Amino acid sequence: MSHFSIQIDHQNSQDVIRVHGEIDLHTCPDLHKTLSEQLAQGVAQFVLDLNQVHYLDSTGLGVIAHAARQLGEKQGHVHIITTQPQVLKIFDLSGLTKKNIIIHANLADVPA
Amino acid sequence: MSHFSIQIDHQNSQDVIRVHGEIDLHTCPDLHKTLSEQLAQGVAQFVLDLNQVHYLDSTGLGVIAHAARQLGEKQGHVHIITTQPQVLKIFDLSGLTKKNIIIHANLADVPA
Amino acid sequence: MPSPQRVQLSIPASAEFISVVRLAVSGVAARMNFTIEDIEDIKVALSEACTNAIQHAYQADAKGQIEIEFILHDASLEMIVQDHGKGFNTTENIKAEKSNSSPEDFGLGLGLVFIQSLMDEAEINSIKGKGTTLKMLKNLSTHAA
Amino acid sequence: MPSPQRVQLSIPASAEFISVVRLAVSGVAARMNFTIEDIEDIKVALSEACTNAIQHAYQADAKGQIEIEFILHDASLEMIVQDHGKGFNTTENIKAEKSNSSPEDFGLGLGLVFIQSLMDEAEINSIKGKGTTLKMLKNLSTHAA
Ligand SMILES: Nc1ncnc2c1ncn2[C@@H]1O[C@H](COP(=O)(O)OP(=O)(O)O)[C@@H](O)[C@H]1O
Ligand SMILES: Nc1ncnc2c1ncn2[C@@H]1O[C@H](COP(=O)(O)OP(=O)(O)O)[C@@H](O)[C@H]1O
Repeated sequence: MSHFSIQIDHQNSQDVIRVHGEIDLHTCPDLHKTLSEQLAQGVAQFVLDLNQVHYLDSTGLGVIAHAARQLGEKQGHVHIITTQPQVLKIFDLSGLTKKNIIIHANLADVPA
Repeated sequence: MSHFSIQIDHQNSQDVIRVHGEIDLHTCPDLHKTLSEQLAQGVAQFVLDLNQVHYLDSTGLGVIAHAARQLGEKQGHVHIITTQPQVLKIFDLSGLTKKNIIIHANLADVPA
Repeated sequence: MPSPQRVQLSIPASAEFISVVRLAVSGVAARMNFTIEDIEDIKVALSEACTNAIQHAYQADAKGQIEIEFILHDASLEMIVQDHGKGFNTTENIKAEKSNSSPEDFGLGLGLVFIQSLMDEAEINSIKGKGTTLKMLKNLSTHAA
Repeated sequence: MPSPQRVQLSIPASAEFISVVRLAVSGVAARMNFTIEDIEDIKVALSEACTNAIQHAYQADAKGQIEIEFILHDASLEMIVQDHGKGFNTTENIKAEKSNSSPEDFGLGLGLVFIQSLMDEAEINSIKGKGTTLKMLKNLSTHAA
């Protein structure tokens, strides 16, 4: 079975948070912990690579939206990198991308 | 979900039967049909590529053993190509490889 | 007319079993020849229903089971998710209830919205103190679609 | 001592549902941190048990359900497979019964052999006319092993 893991890579002079596996009620606390730690370190924006995430539902969205709200207080953005159809569809349905959550196909498209 | 399919390729001057998917009670009738057709055409040996088979149990073994028995009447062999641990273990447990069923890691190892 | 085939699943109301439910339903839906996109939609809707039962139905200390039933109709998959938890008033404004929620609750109130938009039919029945039953239906898209 | 968690699954006694059972148990076993090899063994043993219920328990025209229960112990996974079919005499020489089988039956009599060699414990109870219950246990291998 695919195990869930989160890894932080320093790339293009910023931290890229790479999630691997399915984000649901069981695994979203791990994502929450990672994002909270980054927030505590005072990062100005999040880069979240979800290309290896094949499943996302409202629980994972809740964690991402919560972090986005906190970043929003300092005009920060959450950049999501994914081309996964299921993940794109969920973000689309949620309407969250109207706020400070931006979806990109490639890491190169994320502003530094 | 992985779909089940069988494909016959002509390679190294013989027919190679390539199975893709899980061989169980539900899918083994398809394998039986293919092997019966080959037997009806009078082939002298079977080359069965199971490298894309990730699951095999006694139902699939039964079909292969049945065909091997018929080939055995004319001194023919069943050559199985696989490096899949689960498939190797099942053949090993069955004791069938003591008869005219031979396992190979590569197609190149099969005598023409 | 033969009655439709049924698959039943019962899991503890605990987050680690939602992935088991997704695996099972992906097998059922694949056998019915749903498209990959439809299978993904079905997995989300069913996960949302289980998530609600786990998060809202039971007290943290009294976890019960969640019963899931799949009814394989000729042209649709019916899914029924049932808990024996506290139930809720489905006619109340659910959003209003959300405003009192603790800041540590990340629920966006999207679960039922997703179920409604991803499924062809969804119906919720809840009795306070008895539990909640959610019925969902996903139609097999015809080849013309 | 909390009672162990249970997952229950009920499928029609029909070949296309065995893969659904394998998907479900692979999820349960992965959550228990069984090794990949153990998960494969569990899938085979459980499939053999379901195959027997489908092939031997029910008449072709009167297909019932197969009930599967997973009991998640701390150090082992218990699996119970139950059918309500014709049952059989487990003390009779099973091989002898095989000799009358039709040439179109490819059963090698390996199903129960595989179950016994892949599981740590296996126990079969069958009552003629009532059905068969197979209990299997797979231990979590300790890290020292
Ligand atoms: N099975 C259930 N048992 C009790 N209450 C429920 C159940 N399902 C939904 N609810 C109630 O309906 C509300 C809305 O659910 P939902 O749309 O999934 O959003 P969220 O879970 O994010 O709050 C929940 O907050 C809860 O009050
Ligand atoms: N659930 C069952 N209901 C009735 N008979 C069974 C059941 N399971 C096993 N049997 C009997 O036990 C025999 C041996 O089973 P098995 O070892 O799996 O080999 P095979 O299925 O290849 O015959 C079967 O042929 C059948 O007669």
